[in-house]
Amino acid sequence: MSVLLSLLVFLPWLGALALALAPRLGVSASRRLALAFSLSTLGLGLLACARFDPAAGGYQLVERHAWISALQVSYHLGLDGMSLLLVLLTGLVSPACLLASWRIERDVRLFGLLFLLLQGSALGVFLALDFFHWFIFWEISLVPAFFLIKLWGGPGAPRAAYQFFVYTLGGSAFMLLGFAAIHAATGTMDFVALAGLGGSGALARQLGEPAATLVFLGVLLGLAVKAPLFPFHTWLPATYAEAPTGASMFLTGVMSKMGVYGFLRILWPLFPGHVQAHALPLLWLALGGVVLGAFAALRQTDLKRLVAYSSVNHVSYCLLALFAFAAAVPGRAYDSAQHAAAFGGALLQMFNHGLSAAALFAGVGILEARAGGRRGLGDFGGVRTAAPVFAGLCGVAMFSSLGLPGLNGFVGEFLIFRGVFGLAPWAAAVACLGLFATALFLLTFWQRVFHGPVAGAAAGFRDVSAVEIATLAPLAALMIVLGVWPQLLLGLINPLLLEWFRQFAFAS
Amino acid sequence: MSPLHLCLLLSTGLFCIGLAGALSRSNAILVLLGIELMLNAANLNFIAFWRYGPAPSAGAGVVFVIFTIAVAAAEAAVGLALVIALHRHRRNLRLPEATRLKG
Amino acid sequence: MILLLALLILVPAAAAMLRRNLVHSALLLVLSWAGLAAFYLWSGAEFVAFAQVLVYVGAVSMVVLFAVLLTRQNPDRAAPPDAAARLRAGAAVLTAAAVGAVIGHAILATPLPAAAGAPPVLTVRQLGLELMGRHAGSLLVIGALLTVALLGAVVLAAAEPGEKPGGKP
Amino acid sequence: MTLSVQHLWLIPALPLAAAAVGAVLPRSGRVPAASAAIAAMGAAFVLSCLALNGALADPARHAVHNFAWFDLGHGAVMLGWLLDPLTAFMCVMVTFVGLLIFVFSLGYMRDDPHFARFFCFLSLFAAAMLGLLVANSLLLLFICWELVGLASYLLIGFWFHRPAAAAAAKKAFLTTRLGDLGFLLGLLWLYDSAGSLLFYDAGRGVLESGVLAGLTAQTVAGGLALSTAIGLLLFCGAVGKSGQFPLHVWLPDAMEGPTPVSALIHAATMVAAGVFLVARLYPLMAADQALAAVPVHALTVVALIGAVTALLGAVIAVAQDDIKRVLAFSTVSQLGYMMLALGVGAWTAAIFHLLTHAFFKALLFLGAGSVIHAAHHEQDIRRLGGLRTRLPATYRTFVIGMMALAGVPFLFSGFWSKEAILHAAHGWTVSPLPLWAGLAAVALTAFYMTRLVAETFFGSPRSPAAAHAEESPAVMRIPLVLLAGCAILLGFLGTPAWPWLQARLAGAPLHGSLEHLFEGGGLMLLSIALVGAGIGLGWRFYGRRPRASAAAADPLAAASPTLMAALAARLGCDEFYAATVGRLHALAAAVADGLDRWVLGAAVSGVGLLGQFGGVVSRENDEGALNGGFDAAGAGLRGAGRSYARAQTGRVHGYLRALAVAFVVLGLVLLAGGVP
Repeated sequence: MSVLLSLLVFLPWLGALALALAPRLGVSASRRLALAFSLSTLGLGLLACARFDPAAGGYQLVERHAWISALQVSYHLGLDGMSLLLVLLTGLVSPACLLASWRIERDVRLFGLLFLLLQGSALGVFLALDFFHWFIFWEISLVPAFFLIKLWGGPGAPRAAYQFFVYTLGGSAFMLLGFAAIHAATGTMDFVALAGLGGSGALARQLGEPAATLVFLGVLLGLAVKAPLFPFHTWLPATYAEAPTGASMFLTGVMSKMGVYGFLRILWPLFPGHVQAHALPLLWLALGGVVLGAFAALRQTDLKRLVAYSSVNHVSYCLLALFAFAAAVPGRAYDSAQHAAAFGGALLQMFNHGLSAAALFAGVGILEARAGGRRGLGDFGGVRTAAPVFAGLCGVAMFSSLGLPGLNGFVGEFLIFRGVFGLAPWAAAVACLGLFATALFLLTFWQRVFHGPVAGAAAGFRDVSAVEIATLAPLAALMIVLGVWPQLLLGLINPLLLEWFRQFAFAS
Repeated sequence: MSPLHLCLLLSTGLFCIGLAGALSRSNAILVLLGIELMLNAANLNFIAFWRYGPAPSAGAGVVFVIFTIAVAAAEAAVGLALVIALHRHRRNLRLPEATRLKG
Repeated sequence: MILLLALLILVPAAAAMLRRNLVHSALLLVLSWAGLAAFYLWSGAEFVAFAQVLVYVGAVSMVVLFAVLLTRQNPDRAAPPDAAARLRAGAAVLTAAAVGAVIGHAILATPLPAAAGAPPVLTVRQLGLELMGRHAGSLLVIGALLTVALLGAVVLAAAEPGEKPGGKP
Repeated sequence: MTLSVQHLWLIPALPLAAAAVGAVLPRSGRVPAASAAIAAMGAAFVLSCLALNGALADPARHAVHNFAWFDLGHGAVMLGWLLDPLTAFMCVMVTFVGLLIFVFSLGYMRDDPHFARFFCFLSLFAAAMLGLLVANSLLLLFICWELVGLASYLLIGFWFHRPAAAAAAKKAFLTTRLGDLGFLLGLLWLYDSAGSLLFYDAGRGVLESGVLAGLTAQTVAGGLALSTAIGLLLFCGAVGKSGQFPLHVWLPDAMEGPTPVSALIHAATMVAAGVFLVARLYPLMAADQALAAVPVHALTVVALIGAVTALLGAVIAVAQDDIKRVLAFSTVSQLGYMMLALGVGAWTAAIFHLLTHAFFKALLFLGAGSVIHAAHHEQDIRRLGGLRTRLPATYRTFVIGMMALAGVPFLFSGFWSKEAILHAAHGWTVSPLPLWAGLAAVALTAFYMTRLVAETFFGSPRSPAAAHAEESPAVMRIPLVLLAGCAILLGFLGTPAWPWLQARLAGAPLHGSLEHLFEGGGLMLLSIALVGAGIGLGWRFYGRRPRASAAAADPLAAASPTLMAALAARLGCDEFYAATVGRLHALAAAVADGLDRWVLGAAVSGVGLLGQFGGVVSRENDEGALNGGFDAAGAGLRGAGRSYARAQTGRVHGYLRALAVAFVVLGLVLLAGGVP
């Protein structure tokens, strides 16, 4: 049995331990050590990618050991296309976050330690297949995130951190209750076993009504807060805005994917009937996120808040695709091409948004650092004149976020729209509004900050340093590569799509 | 009165002595020792049930006692270290006065 | 026999709790612990008895004595028992008596098997297999706990850097 | 020698490679960047000619090469290349005009510090445009469509340090994107109903009869045929890109870019992409023509939009004073012509006009660029004048371009292509409006072009810049001369007597005879008369008595000040949009933002409901009132915690005692309740 997945999860934690045990480690050495451990995820992720057989389907590289026999809990890790995608994303974004935090001088060791903890727990969430430790990872991730925000954030950070913590913890509490009920009814918390029960409808029968609906809503709430699904996103703008750049990048790039992942890994397989029954209101909520998120971004003057709202908008596209698929189920024959497009698009969008949003936050972080903490829309002007390379890298991220063909954002959004249009045409039409508003606010941002005569904090603006290039350039390069050659990722998830299709199509 | 009853009563007595000591004395060391006595009473119970209990098992009682002794030893070590630290900070060991950790 | 043992255990314990001199208390407790070891021996749990002797009679008592000596108070600061202390002692005895009454009542009200069979045989070999087999995980945890406790005790008791021994922080 | 369709990708790939080279070169790499761009464009031109050669061998054939872009498990998303005469002619035009404009830019942009970047962007544009032309998939076309939009954005905003340029770039991108949303929806709908986006795919393509029959058979909301609905949505994209009313507002502003950019992108090629799109999709757009019972045909809408745009552009152009803006509105108007032609069914005429227009409009813009370059970036025609003698070569070529645009009979290409359109509009039975609008635009075009030439080149210089203008270098003059030659010669490819171009485009046999030359002679006479009237009036107002100084009033404005002011303000379209669409967006943003903060308050605390009412308006107020609720909840928790903390006395004995007492109580309760 391979220990690759355990290594993936625990190597960052080991790094955190190493940092914890080396109190006299210097600033520079701490940074390098944290980065090295953070990069391990990318390396191991690629190794897993090489060992992964996309054609085989199911979970691979599974590790399973009996753990707490009284509760029938086992230590169960496994990898499928979706997990692999997110592991790779984590491996890409995390080192970038650390590089973006290179300029932090205060308590570097603690920062790296907390960050590696966060990274490891996110990986645990993506790889765990038993609710017991899945939930442990899920909750542990809050703790380092809380401290990262509180200790290195902006002036409003303590409040934002509390809000983030309380809100997400509150959401998860309902999820925990839900799973307690599930465990009481079925005696297992293993995702694979539960998915089997859920697919046949046995889970809902064993829980009985109204308990099943309550459990469904509880789990939904926990995931909706994390993702976030409109209107549970209100913790997000303040948190993303106040968090230090590296944490913002990780929050939007990886942690928001934890919610979407939960929808796909837990909510849908376990409660296919309930998702379908509630799909229409959920679809409206996702649409609300798409449209209102974009319009709210239009009104922000704080660059970080602006990017945060764009994040709400983009994550909502993923959820839109899922719910459109669910909403279309009753009374409509399946068209597998639309289904595949919607899900494939959602998965790609998760990855793409991770890259582009992280890059945008990194860009804003650089702006903020150069301007001595100012990051208002009006504080800059003509940055492109002063820093052409920086502007070019940010431009790639911005156009990717805007969905320009040729960059990665387009592929995901096109597939989502393709799927959603076939399943719920009106939803696609309404979502187009969000598409336009996204272009509007991003171009406004671009025009005000990068174009025009050099003004405000752009005077004396240095172009990117080597570390900053190392942060942004790999992300930008990937955006272009994936925009031209999406098969690179789709090859990993295609069999998964087929498998899901079989599961969900016959679940109802 | 079976032997088990007697043993249990004995352990109750030991426990109560420990409790009374821990409650009444103000010296931190004596409080710790009282607690040690209470732990010992618990151990006594384990052995008694292992010996006379309705379902004597292979060795669970003994193993438990061994574990408890280990934990008690750890507790004593840490507790006495705390006592020393307390003494270093306050120049005495009167617990009623050591209320710095109140909420 | 058991009554004899009870005497051996309870009397020194009670005396230890009553003595004002800490050194006396510690020595009395050693006696009580030795009585406990005798009880274990009598019950057939030889291994536990030896552990008791080693850990309590040998180690813990020494640690206690060291602690007592290290923290010996100035005679002038050893205040005589005041009213508050007496009140506390009274309350403590009352509480302990209540607890004892409750437990005792529970014990006496519970029907327990009267017959005492042959003492179960538990060789050290069996015990070792038991420890390393079914309880291996717990054993590991205990080991870790002991290590951590050791480290913690050292950290706590070690003089803090920059602090003059005996100086107020 | 021909270029097979499998290798068609080379045509866009060469400029793309040049763009990549330009992107990695440092700022000082002027020579390599420019030479890479020009060499790539030249090679692409040669390849395009080879492709044309191949396409003309069998004009009725649509040679395709399809391949999978990516695979979703359930069928792949396909892209492909397409080679037919339409593609080939367009490629030749784009590469040839592009090549000349690249060469011209060598001179025009000589002093710009970002010379290398300019050629990088131009090459990127050329690559995207050529990709758009060779696409055999609506998806690939859409991708390249957006990429030309990006290149246009980058090039309009090339001098991004000027706020006007930055704003114009944004406006252009957003306005075209508004149209592109329609395009996207149409594309999705088409994909959903047809299951494919390939144009030609051995009977399964969306432009082939089998699929089209399916599309016309369904009706959607309002009784429209499905193909009509899709066609109209796709047409939205063309409206945005080709600057058709009501989305024409971005095109005049796009003149903030460097003049070669205006010539290449905003006159000759990119803006014609909308026309190309409709021509490419003509089988789809025309599929509903056979249906009688539908409320509207897609092509009718196209024709009417085109007619309105043709007239509107020409009217507004009369009152513009910026040399490039006159030409920009003239472009709007001419694109309207092409749309009109498409709408009335003469798509070959539309492409004919597209090709001739590309050459003479590029000529005019480059001529304007030459003037601007010579006159030290003075673009206001009121401050120019008298350049006839100072810039003789520019003057001569510019007049040829003007004659072609105005449709001076027989010799100039614009005449023949415009006649073909008017002829088709005359034969259209649905409405006479396109014909009238077209004829009115003919007269207006002749009028404003005469005005432009008279103001710029005749009279005496009205500013120091104009007085000291010097003829541009040869590298700028030679493209002008070549384009002027084309502006004349190209017309003879499509005269009624020998409609070679139209026949090749349509894949039909060529029936040429001199008798057809004056077919529909009455209409031709009328239009010649209108051209004469326009030129005559223009000369009467502006040529005979040139204005004396820059401040002198415009003769027409003196006659009708209100009308001219309204025209000069472009009939207030921009203001109208600012007041409606802009406001709407601001309102939606305010609502979304307010809602967000409102939800925050309501969800977390439910406190401060009163404060929110006013809070939607004021941000600070909002923050205080609503987040205050959250804080209050937090404070409540903290208070509860503090009262609980009071029990935490820190006295160890207390804890122990509490424990013991609790134990006793618990035991008593259990005993009283009866222990099982």
